[in-house]
Amino acid sequence: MIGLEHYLTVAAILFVLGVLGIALNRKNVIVILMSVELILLAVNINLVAFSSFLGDLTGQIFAMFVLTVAAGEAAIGLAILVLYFRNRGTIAVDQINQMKG
Amino acid sequence: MEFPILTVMILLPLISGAALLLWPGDEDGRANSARWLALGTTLIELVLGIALWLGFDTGTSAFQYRETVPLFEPYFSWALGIDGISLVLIALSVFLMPICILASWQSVKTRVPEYMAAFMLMEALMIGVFAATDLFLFYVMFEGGLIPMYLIIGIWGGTNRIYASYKFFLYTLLGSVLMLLAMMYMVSAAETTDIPTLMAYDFDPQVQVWLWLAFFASFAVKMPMWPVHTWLPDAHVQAPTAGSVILAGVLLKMGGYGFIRFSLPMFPDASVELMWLVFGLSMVAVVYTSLVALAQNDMKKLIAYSSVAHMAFVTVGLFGFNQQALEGSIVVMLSHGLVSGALFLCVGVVYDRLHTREISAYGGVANIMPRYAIFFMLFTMASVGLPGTSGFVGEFLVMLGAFKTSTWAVFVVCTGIILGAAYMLFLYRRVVFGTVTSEAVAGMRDLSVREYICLVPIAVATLWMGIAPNVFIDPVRAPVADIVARLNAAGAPQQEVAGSADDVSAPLAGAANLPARVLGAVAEATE
Amino acid sequence: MNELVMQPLSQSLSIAAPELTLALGLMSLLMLGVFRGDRSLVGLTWGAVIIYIIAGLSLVNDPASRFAFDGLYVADNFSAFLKVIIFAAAGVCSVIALPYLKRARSDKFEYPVIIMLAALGMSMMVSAADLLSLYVGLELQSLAAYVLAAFHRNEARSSEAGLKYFVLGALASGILLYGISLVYGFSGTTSFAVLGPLLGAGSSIGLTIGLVFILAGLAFKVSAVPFHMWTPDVYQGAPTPVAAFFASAPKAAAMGLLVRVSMEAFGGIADQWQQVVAFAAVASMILGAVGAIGQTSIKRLLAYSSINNIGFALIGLASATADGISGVLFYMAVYLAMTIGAFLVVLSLRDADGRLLDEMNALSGLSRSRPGMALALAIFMFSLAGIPPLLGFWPKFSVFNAAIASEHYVLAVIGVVTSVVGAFYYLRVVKLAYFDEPLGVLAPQESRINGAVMAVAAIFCSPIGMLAIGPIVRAAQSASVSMLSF
Amino acid sequence: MVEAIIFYMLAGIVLISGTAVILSKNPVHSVLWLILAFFNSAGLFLLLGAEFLAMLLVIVYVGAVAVLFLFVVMMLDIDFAELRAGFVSYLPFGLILAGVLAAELIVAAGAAALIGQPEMGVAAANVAAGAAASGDVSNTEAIGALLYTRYVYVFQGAGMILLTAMVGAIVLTHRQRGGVKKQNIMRQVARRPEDAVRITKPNTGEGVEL
Amino acid sequence: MLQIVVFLPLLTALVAGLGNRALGNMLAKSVTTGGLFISAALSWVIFFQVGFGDTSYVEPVMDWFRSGDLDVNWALRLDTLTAVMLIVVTTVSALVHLYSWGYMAEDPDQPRFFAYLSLFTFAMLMLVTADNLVQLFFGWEGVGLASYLLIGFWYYKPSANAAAIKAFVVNRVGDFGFSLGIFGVFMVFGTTDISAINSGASALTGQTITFLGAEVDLLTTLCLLLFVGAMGKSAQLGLHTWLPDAMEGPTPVSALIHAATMVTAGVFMVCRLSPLFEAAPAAMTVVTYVGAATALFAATVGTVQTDIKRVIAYSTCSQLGYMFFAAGVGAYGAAMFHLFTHAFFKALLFLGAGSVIHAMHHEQDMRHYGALRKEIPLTYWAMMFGTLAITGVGIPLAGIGFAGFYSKDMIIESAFAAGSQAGYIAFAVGVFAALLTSFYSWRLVFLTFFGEARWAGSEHVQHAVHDHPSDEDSGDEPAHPAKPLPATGTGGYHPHESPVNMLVPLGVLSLGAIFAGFLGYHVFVGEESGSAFWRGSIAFSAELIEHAHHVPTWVKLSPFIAMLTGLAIAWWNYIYRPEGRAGFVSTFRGLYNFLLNKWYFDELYHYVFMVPAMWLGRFFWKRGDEGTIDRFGPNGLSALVVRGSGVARYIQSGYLYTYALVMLIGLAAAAAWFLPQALGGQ
Repeated sequence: MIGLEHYLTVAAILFVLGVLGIALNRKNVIVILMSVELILLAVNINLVAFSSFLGDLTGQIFAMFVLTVAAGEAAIGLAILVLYFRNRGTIAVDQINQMKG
Repeated sequence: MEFPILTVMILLPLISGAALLLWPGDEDGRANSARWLALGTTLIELVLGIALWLGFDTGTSAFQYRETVPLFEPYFSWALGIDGISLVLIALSVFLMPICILASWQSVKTRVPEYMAAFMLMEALMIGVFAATDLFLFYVMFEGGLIPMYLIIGIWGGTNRIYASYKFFLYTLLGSVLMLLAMMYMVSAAETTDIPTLMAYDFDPQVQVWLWLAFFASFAVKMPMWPVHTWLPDAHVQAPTAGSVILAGVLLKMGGYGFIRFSLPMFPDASVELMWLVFGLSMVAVVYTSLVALAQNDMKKLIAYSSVAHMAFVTVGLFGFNQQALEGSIVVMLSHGLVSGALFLCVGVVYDRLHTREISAYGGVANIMPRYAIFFMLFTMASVGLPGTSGFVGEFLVMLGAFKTSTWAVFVVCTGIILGAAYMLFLYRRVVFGTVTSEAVAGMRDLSVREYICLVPIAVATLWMGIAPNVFIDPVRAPVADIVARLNAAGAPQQEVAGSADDVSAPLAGAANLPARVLGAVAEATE
Repeated sequence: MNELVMQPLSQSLSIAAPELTLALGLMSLLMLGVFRGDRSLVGLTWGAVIIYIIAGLSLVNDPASRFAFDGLYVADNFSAFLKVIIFAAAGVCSVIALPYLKRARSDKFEYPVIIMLAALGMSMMVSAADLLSLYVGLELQSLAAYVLAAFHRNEARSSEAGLKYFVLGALASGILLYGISLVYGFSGTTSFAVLGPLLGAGSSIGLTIGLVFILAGLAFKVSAVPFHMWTPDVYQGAPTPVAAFFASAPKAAAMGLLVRVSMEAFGGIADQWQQVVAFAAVASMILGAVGAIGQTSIKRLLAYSSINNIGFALIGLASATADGISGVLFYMAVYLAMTIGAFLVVLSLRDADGRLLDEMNALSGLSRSRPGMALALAIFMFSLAGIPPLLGFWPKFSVFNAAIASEHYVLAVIGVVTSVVGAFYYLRVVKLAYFDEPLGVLAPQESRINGAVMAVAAIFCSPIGMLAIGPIVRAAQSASVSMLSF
Repeated sequence: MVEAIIFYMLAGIVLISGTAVILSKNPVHSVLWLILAFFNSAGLFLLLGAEFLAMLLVIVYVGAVAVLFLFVVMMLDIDFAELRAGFVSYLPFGLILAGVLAAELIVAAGAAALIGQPEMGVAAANVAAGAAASGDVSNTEAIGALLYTRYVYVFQGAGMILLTAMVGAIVLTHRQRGGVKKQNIMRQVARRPEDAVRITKPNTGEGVEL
Repeated sequence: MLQIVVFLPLLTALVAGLGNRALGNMLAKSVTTGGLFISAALSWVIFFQVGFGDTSYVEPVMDWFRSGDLDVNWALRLDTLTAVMLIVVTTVSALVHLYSWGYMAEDPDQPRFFAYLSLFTFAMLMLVTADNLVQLFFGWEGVGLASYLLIGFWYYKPSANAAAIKAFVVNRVGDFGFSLGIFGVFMVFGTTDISAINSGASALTGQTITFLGAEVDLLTTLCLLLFVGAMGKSAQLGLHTWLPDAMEGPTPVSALIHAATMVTAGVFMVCRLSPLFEAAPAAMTVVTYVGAATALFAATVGTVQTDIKRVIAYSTCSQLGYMFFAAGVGAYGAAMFHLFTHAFFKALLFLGAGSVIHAMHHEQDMRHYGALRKEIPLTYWAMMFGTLAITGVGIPLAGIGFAGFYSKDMIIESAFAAGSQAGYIAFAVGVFAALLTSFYSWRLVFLTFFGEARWAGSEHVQHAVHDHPSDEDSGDEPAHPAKPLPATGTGGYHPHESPVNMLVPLGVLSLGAIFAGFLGYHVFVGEESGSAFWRGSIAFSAELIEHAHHVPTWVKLSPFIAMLTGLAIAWWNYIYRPEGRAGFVSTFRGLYNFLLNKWYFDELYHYVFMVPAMWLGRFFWKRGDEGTIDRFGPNGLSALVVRGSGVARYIQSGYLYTYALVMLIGLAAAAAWFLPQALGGQ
């Protein structure tokens, strides 16, 4: 029988992958945005797994809202990305450091 | 309801300061009106101060002129009131303020309204410090004084004013914030912010040590005591003349006032226990700073270092724990307020003419400015504690009283009278005596009428305080007696009668086991 | 199906009147804007102000029915207090942006609408009684904030700010969500009301990790160290009025949320998170103070200042007492005035050509060229530094007081010492304005309204503002009590 | 057993494609890997009995979000040759850190197994919801019932989020193109002869000032 | 009346000082001098009333200060001791005022000078009339101030300034002990009133206190502390260095302050507190030794000095030593007697020297004198009387002689009569010092008035001849301080006798030098008349006096023989065979230099105190304040903070991945922090 902990482990690894995608990637902002999606996916797996094992729908509802928000987030994120690209002509992560210190 | 004289004394300069900032007109006109307005205000304050004194009942230690408005509940109240100690210090403040305004009459040429406003703010806060009977109101006033002084040093100061102003501000701030925490603890323990109540409250002796140390951090910096004195020479050197006068005259007294108002009555056990620390630092301070003063080339720096030495007398007196020593400390504070203020004025007089504070640039001033030389001599002598001037009575009482507590402390501190004579006379000799060697000195003119008006009142006060100081001591007798009683109850060591070896105490012997006691307290507090 | 709804919708709606007002209002404004175009910006802005006022007035509600929407929403004094701050900040930040937007040719009518969306999100945040409503409110606010940060479209820095804010914000909300999922999974509930007593009985490792993640996510929003990294860059890059907004309302809202989550949902395991909050407080105070030194951009300096100040506010939370919480609220209220005032000064710094100046050097000799503004700036700086008798001292006072009362002595000592380090850089600003000579010519203040707002803020922060201590503190106390008696 | 095989297969693909997302040199490939991850996650959802969410994931995510990503990647017209998936210099440190974090999370997850089902959960407030989940109604129906009643507040909030996203995206990226002639009916209708025609009487030898 | 005596000089000083230039020289001089003569006249009246009547009272003036059980008032105490001091002070002062009319005639700053003189007199009178130790201290410091001002009167002279500061600071060292003594006295007696102290002292014999951590005998400690003050003021060995330098002041000042009055304040103080000292025998022994040592030391140094004023200064120092050892052995009456006579003949010597200097156009080096006997005969005679008095010329056993004969012999006899070891040593030293006294006094006379004129070598004289202003007025130091070898001849210079207003004081004082001893002998140190005279104002021991009067004859003769021997040596070396001196000097080069350099005290102090003080001051300033406190304190902290700021800004790299990483670190760390707790909690 596949237990809750299996799902949680998958989610945990996926989460860490997403985090790694953000923290270690230095070339491409789009991949960072995708990493964010991975994180949210991990969260959703968690929520749904819990929901299922608890027999409580709240988790699934929550996951639904996460999806909704993630869509909105993606839209905004991409919009900002486009804007940035227009201004700077690049989306390389290691060139986004006009401001520092 | 009575006339709220203390509130008026605090608010009047504030209103006046705001008014002179907003005064219309061109730059010259504003400057002029600012000067007159400031002078008028300070004179009214002086009159109010005199009225305050005249209406004061010196026979009691109770706080008088009390006003309490719960304006800032739940944190604190607008609570004012004075006892004799406050009275004399307020008197000192209002006495020096008009002189400061006059001293800046011509030497300050830029941003006069702002300058005067800063002084007005300063005056309000000084009176507030001495008149507050609410713990946090006191703190507010105490800390608030940093702002105008910071501006005074920073805007109208000398070449290295930025460094000096920062140092002044941050040094003193760092000292005070710990005190703030201690105050909070006290209020949470005693559940009142009323200073008179707290003065009678018995804190746990273990805790007292910590509270005392926190307050000490603040007052030691403010005094300033060795080794946290280094802000003072810089601040003095860079501040404009009037700034130095206020700094030396009143601001330093806040530290002493703090000790006598808070540390001693509120934490008598800790005071007794940590006496060795104060004595030790004071002893070092007197010798150390006197020697440093001896080596100075800058007039103001020399006087600044001498202030540190004089303040060490105050601390020794405060921790002498008896009537003479405590009263002596207060007299030293008053006297030092007058004398060092006057000395800074004296420096200011020649600085206005020559624009240098280097001692070597002067010499032979007596030839050119004989009247100036007389005043300078008088204040020099007062500074070295010549009997008949204010400087003597205080130092004498301090050492007389403290002798019962610690012969060592008095023995070492007493060397200050030798070294003090050495550096002050050395200064006087290099500046005033000798032959005129430089063209610039030869071109100086003697005191102007304005400068007379500045110096004569201080000279009179100095002599008055030297010849008949009882009028200045009378108000403080009763409050000091109360404090002494509390300290005695806490077991203040006093060598009273000869022959009986039991009650003879060697305070420094107690120092040996004290660190252990402090460590014990640390251990308990961290558990 | 309707048997699931325990509470009549009408009642819920009336309790949630402020949010309803904002939602309806912003949609109306949006429609108006769409039809009238960017010309309507000024009108919409003032319309927004009116809506904020109405929303604020609608805060007066019936204390008997504090929960709405089946426990997803709570209206108590705590939320009301914060909402007043939020609405005020949002209104002010809408108005003061007008001259800026016009000059930057970003005068789009959406600006007040997005601000209002953010305000709505924040309002939902502080009224959240459930992890779900928390999340939605937070995201609403965040998304609006991302847009606002990048609002100056032609400015690369603004886009960069938006991008950084977005990426890190998304990461933070991912962390937060992950934590929420764990908490939900290991407790079986998302409701604070249930979580509180549940955790009091004992916690599991999953809950603890979940708690850590939630706190981390919220720490990002309040820009507490080590989740503060976005702050300086975003403040610097974002349009100045937006930065002012970021420094004020969202900080207050996120802080409120953090407090509510900590105290209500995780109140039972306060001893666990207190240490982390205390650490974050200390780290924020130190880093904020230290990082600000040597900055050349005023906005960056203010960003570090906000980190620094959040550290102080967190002391109140770390003490986890009613006094501490009221201290936090008090802090946020006063901080709002100080920071908006300071940003207003930055907004007013323009060179002779009208270009906005952000360099510290621009402040040189301000007291000569613009004495009034310099005075205001000095008041804000001394106030931020926490020097009595300025008002900014008192929130610090109250949180330290709480720390002392709850025996967090070390925290308090570190706090006060850091405040001295902090004073160092605030003094630098005053030094520039007062001690130095003017470098160039500054353009005169172009907006009377901004000037008036600045003056009001300055008076509030000045010692005169001490008269407001009583009312604010009492309100904050009743607010904190209302939440703890939950 | 079958369930286990399916789980491991789906989970494996999710993790592999997740890894590939962040490792791909070409962003287009990343998007495609992402889509794969979504699909397999949807499979996991199905396994958990959350069919509505599984569908949602496929339709909303794969259908909209992922395509949006692709769209943007294409639109930005990035020089893919330049865009290698480079990593930062502190890669080893980052990996260790990630390992620590993953370990922590897995320990937390393992706790779920250790203590069995979190029976302490399912508080009173959720009983009704739970009943809906376990009852005779379908997953979708149950969600729907809750969504529009109990969670109407959040639902509306989500609406606001989408509104924000919409307004935000427009305000950030929408550009008014200059030089495009648009029909303005109001102006056309309101046009009066006086505006259009000017009658002048020029003298001989003098022009008309327009 | 007493108030007039005391405060009239203050009043005149204020008038002259504040009026200064507005008043004009003449008026200032007249006011001050007139005031002093009135005071002097009244003092004599008082003296006779008190000394031979039975008036003795304390006259309160006003409150000074009060603190707890300390109550200090301004009050004038009058008893025999005071009365004696009154006449000494006012008489000498009045005469010096008068003398200064002539001596200072050319000085532009005369009002200031006379104001200072009168101020000094006032302070001295306050000192001697003090009813309590604090007022005594006031006068004590007041005379110090006046001394400082007068030594530095020619403020444009660096050497005068240095001497003035030295005088003040060295006196402060004494005051340091004196004040500690006062504190101790107050601690023990609970009062500073002199009569209370004196009457309470005997009860405390043998008690101890803790002083500086050590358990010490109470009264001994107090007396020694007080005695340190006396040593400073009276220039006793160790604290004597200021006195010779004080000769930088105008000569009348030297006569008044540094010979007749101020320097005797220490003796006065010991006598004033004699009951206290009596109760502390150990302290008395110390006093004796110090006095004897000083008498010997100063006398030895005096034998080789070449500056006429310095010779007299060391002589003063030596005579003060006599007074102290007299007091030390308990012969307070003898000490006071010598003080009294010494005031006259020493003032006389100084004023005479001033007259010589005046005549020699401010030349002070005796090597440039010689053969002045004929040029300035009146001065010569005055100096002769002074010398006869100081050397104690008289007819032994017959009891007829000059002033010093009575007083000094009385001291020497008392020392012997005391019977203690200290007394015998003091006696021996006293006799030997008498020999030296005789030698240097006669040496002075011989060098100055006899032999051949050696004026030509003097720059001052040359200046005068070439009509230059004198050095003293111009403030210029000679370009080459190394004096040229004594050249013989007049250099064309004609010394002139001093004006009459300088000669009158010389005359009056000569009378004193001749008759004071004879007249005062019975009064001061008579066996019975003495105690009737002092009437308890000092611890007058009739017993001791009686013993002293009945010492063996050889004891009585010994000072006389010593005197004769000294005279003979002086005559031999300076009249009979002056060329023999060089041989002596070259034979005892080391001793000579040792004496010439005043036992190297100044050098010693310079290297032990001055140099280290300045070095320490600089060290504390540069290394302490700036190098340590500031460096590690404010500056160090701020540097640390600034460095921290650099680190913070470095971490704030601007890169997204850095930011994300920091967040992750925070997250992982927080989780790691909790994990053990949570695991443990399960």
